[in-house]
Amino acid sequence: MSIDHPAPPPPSGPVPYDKPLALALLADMLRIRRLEEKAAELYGAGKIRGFLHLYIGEEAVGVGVLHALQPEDNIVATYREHAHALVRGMDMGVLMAEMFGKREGCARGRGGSMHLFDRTTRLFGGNAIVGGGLPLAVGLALAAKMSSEGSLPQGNLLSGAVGGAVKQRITACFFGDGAVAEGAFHEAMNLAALWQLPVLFCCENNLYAMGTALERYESQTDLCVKAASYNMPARSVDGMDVVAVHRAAEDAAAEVRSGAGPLFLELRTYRFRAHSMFDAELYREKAEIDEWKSCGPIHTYSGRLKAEGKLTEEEFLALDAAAGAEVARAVDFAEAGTWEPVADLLKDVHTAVGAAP
Amino acid sequence: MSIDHPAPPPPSGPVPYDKPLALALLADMLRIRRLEEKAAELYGAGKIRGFLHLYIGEEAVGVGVLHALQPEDNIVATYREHAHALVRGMDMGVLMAEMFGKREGCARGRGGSMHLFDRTTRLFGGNAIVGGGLPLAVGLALAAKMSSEGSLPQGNLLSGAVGGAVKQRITACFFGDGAVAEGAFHEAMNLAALWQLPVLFCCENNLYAMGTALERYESQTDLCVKAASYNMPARSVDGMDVVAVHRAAEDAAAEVRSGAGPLFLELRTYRFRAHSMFDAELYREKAEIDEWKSCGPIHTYSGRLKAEGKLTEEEFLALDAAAGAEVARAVDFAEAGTWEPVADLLKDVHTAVGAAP
Amino acid sequence: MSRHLNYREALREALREALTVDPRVFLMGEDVGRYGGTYAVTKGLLDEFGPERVRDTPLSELGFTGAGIGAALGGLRPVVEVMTVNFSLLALDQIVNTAALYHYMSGGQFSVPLVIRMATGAGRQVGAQHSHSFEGWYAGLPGIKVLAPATIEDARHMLAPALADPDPVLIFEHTVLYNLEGELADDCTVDICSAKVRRPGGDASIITYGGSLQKSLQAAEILAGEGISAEVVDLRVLRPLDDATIMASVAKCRRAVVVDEGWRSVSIAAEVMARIVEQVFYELDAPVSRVCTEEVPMPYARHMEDAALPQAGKIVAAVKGLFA
Amino acid sequence: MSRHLNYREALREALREALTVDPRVFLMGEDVGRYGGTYAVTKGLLDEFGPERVRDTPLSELGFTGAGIGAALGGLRPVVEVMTVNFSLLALDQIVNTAALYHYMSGGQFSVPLVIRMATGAGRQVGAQHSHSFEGWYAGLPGIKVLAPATIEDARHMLAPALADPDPVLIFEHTVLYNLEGELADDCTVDICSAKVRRPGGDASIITYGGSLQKSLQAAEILAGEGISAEVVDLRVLRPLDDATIMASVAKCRRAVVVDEGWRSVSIAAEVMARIVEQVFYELDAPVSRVCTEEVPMPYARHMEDAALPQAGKIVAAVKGLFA
Ligand SMILES: Cc1ncc(C[n+]2csc(CCOP(=O)(O)OP(=O)(O)O)c2C)c(N)n1
Ligand SMILES: Cc1ncc(C[n+]2csc(CCOP(=O)(O)OP(=O)(O)O)c2C)c(N)n1
Ligand SMILES: [Mg+2]
Ligand SMILES: [Mg+2]
Repeated sequence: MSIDHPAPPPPSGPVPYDKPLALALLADMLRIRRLEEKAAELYGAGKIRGFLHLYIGEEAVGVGVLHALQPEDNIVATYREHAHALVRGMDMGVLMAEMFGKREGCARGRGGSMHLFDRTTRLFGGNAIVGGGLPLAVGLALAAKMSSEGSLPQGNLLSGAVGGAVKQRITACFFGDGAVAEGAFHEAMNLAALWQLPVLFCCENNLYAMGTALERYESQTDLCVKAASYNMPARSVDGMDVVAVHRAAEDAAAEVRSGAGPLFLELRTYRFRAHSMFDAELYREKAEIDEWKSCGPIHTYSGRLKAEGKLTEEEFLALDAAAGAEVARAVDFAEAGTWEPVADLLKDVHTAVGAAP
Repeated sequence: MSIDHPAPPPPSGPVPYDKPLALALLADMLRIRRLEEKAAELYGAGKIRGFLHLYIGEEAVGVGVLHALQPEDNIVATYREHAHALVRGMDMGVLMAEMFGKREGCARGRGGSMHLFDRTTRLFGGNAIVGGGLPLAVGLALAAKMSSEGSLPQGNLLSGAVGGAVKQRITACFFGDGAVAEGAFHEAMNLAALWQLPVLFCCENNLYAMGTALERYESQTDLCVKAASYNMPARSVDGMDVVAVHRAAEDAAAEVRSGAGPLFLELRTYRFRAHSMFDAELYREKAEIDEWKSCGPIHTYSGRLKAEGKLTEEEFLALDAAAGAEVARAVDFAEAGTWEPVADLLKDVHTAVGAAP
Repeated sequence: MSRHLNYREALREALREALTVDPRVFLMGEDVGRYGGTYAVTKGLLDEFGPERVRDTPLSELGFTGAGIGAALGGLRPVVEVMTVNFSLLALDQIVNTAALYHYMSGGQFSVPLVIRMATGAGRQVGAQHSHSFEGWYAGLPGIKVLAPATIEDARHMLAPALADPDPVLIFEHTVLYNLEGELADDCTVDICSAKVRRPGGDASIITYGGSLQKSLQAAEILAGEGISAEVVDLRVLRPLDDATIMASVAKCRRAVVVDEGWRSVSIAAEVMARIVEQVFYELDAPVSRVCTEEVPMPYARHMEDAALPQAGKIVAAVKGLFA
Repeated sequence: MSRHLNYREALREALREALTVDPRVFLMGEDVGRYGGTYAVTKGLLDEFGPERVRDTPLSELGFTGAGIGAALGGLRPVVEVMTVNFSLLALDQIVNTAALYHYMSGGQFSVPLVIRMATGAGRQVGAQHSHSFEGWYAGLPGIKVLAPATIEDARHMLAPALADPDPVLIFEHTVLYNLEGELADDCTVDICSAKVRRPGGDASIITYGGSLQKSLQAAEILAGEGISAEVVDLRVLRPLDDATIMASVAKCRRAVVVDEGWRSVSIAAEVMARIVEQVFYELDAPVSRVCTEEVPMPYARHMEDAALPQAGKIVAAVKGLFA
């Protein structure tokens, strides 16, 4: 049986990190995996509703990139953003409560799975319009650039100054391969490159936009060529390898932060699950999924760590158990959560007068 | 004084055409020039109103491309489309009447200068939304391709079969450099390339979008690189040279007609007049305009023809006089035209029942 | 004779019939082919008609909607699917500035025989960006027609006249209706110009459309139990509105409530109310009232979404309010 | 003390002041800089404030409007100019799906203190694609505010409170007003929450806004000559509507005409009529009526454009119709 999209060889080679970082990356991938497996189960049980998009298979991308960023950086994500919220530091219980629609959720239960927001970690959504986050990221970067260049008092910016010294805040914008076809992508890329804004464009290329494979909707499937058409540097990275992603993201973030302008990272990955909970997966072969699963980001990475002696099976099991326990606590928290009173329906349509925007 | 956008060297070299074609190209450029000079005057006199965009300086582009096309081809143009309507075969009187807002105009006076339409010559507007014509052209080409491939009876298509044999109809889509920044450009380019549609994309790059110079709004000013990012072949042509434009367009049209998919032509030109009648031209140097005028398409071309002995001064004057006389007749026709009765205001909001669409 | 089927199947049958009887018809949209349609409406049609006639598109709402307009101008009969009305905002420029204006602006030379289908509405907890009801905006546009099939019959039979129409026709399918089941008479035909009384009554008119029809019928049933005979008018066609049917009902009942899932302000409900005032003011025994969606971005949580939307209970209360 | 200036100058002064007093404010849009603004509103500001604060953008309405939202979220106070409301359709997705929903959808965490200015309306023979009045669509959107300055005073003073507002505010400037001249009192201030009676009267309310205010005042003048005292209410704020001022006028006059340059169906006029019915039905001595633009794409020819638009004559006739 021929496979439309062959998987890359499983990632290999040394892991150039000390143990704490090496395990932190693994731990976060496990946390995402366990959280989402649970979410799928809870969807079946009717606890989570609406659209639910899982990141399973793509963990190396979010974990690798987000570990390369600073707390003051901005994050813009899509409807497939549990990983981003979690790694960025959102409490898992708060995340789960949001998916339950509870008042204790990050958005008081108003957003749900697709609309996770977190002011403290500068997560600007959770956008369910494909491509919709790209212009937003450009604007966030413009604000950061204008303020870091001193034309503006840093203190005026959301959440205050970035440390004491003027330090460039960058904006990481995550979006899928499907978004590349949208006009919003084109307009945002041009603006960012034209104005040399500190945006790190992170294209999570999982080769499909819902049921349509990349080559069936893009006339040019090499997405780095797209970046070139905006005079923007671009790199393609094996998104199944958390080490490759993390290193590429560190380099890229440093360049962007240095004022070199925006940069485009193509992170080649694969979604192991259906697009959402309504997808019969008529459009791809089981064999293709299986082949990609064989280079799954968690087991290949943990295998490498073990081979290098940086991880024991006990440590792995402990991390996994911790993730499982965290998920269980999160579910308990969400279950114990409360429903926003119906009387509050109209609250927050507008910003309350006197609130600091 | 330094000039932001230096003009190319004036076009030179032999004109590889027999006399009738050589003079036809000149005659059409003169017709456009005289028509538009008159239009500017009539605008001042209040006979023409609304927005009026002149093509003066860019004549070689429209004339060169349109002479390379067939009557069965589709044309999609912008608000700067007097040339396209005229060269395509619209009667100058009808065109002028439209600009006067008279019932005898091509669109009964409803469209005005920006919205010239002509069913018989397959001119699909006259679109005043920058980039708006691009998706339309893709669809027209899709219809042409689906019917030429025999899946559809040709007779069903607008204005009937193309000759006896099945022959590929192509769609020439004109748009400005400014349109390249619009999402519509990106989406249309991708669709045309993905589906290998017979579209000839004709970018009239006059280096400015209103008052904003290309390098001030595009991060990548080589527009052919943009086409590459859709896997589409592209060529850049001296749009001040009607010979270069015509030859490039002939080759391009033949390729597109042969089924090779879409093609992108960048036609580098310059507008000698203001963007519209409301433009104070604060954004460019007079010296720059003068430099470009020195390689103006009409006098350089007529100079070459004279040098080759293909044109005498008398012939030139005769062609110019004929253009002038045609303009005078057109003005008379428009003046003698009638006003659409106010009672017809609501006519044609919908297609009359029974009309063949 | 009649058959039992659901709304989704009825839509699919209509599409299959159109593809079969007219070689100019083709479908185009995101995931209409291999995926089988987001709401499974087009499932199976790719296998039956092939990729030329059932075209998956890139995520380019503006581009492929515009391409549909061009294809219509070029002599085809495209049926463009925009996944939901929310995403149609990205295509709006082409729908307004090209499709709707084209015939008039060209002095009657060109027509755009295009059909655009889209899902609309809330009720499935899909949040603020996926739960809009913008059909009211479209209903205000000269040059197009706007349909809102709310029954199996309309789902099955509105497409053919829409395709026969020489101008752009937009069809809004409320997502909660896809699983609606019902009987379809073999010999039924429908028009795309009239409103229809779905339940006759004499005391109050409930004027509605789309996803609110079932709720209105429930409300009428409840009201009947309380001795109020409500007449339910299904607008069906949101542009042009069938004033005659609306006014006949209101003039008869002398009281009316308009039910519309759009946000209250500047809504179809407002328009119907304005027309009632213009045309049958002196027949009214009480102010016309309306039940619309509360003016909030749609919340995700079920109870909040329920609270934001029109519901049978609110309709009942509004009708009773007419007698206060 | 007062000064004489025109609407365009008043807008420019407001922008200059905003740029001067708040370093977070910047302007962004097509040709706002070097060209001097399509309608010359921003002329000179580039020289005064430099290219960082007066930013020319590519032709990318969706992109730069979205960037404005992002910049607002990032702590700046952008004033985005969309050249005309027609082109705002290209940016609508960002305005609706991001700007308007953001505060609510994020559970109140983030606000979008963005101002978007755009030109609207017809009357200059610029044809079907450049003559729309879509402010009614925006007026139906929860999460934003919509202003329509129709006087020199409002042109000069609405911007500051709009910028002070923590949420998105859209400002619609009717193109025929740019050359309007008038006196501006030195000490005047305005709010962005109330409608205003521009001419008091007692027999009929004429409720209007934007480009139709002058026509309504002319109509009132003509009517006065014929013994009918019309009160002209300028809505000023299209969202949220100031029901109290509207209803006070209608309750007093007992008759009302709504004048709105939008197309008739599903318009602001319809909304005002619906609210009048809901709130002061029993005070009415005649059905409310409206004068709107005819439902056609705007024709180019002057006499046809005139015929399509609301005019003083039509308003006079409508008011007299209330007494028939
Ligand atoms: C503008 C818009 N069009 C369509 C959709 C429906 N939709 C949601 S996700 C999706 C696929 C997006 O694919 P991609 O960008 O590759 O991201 P992935 O889901 O693969 O992570 C589609 C079509 C949408 N949400 N927004
Ligand atoms: C979508 C849109 N945005 C803005 C405008 C206003 N506008 C009209 S022409 C023009 C400049 C277009 O430049 P270009 O595409 O280079 O064509 P040119 O006028 O130079 O021929 C602009 C900004 C418009 N008509 N449509
Ligand atoms: Mg994808
Ligand atoms: Mg140009």
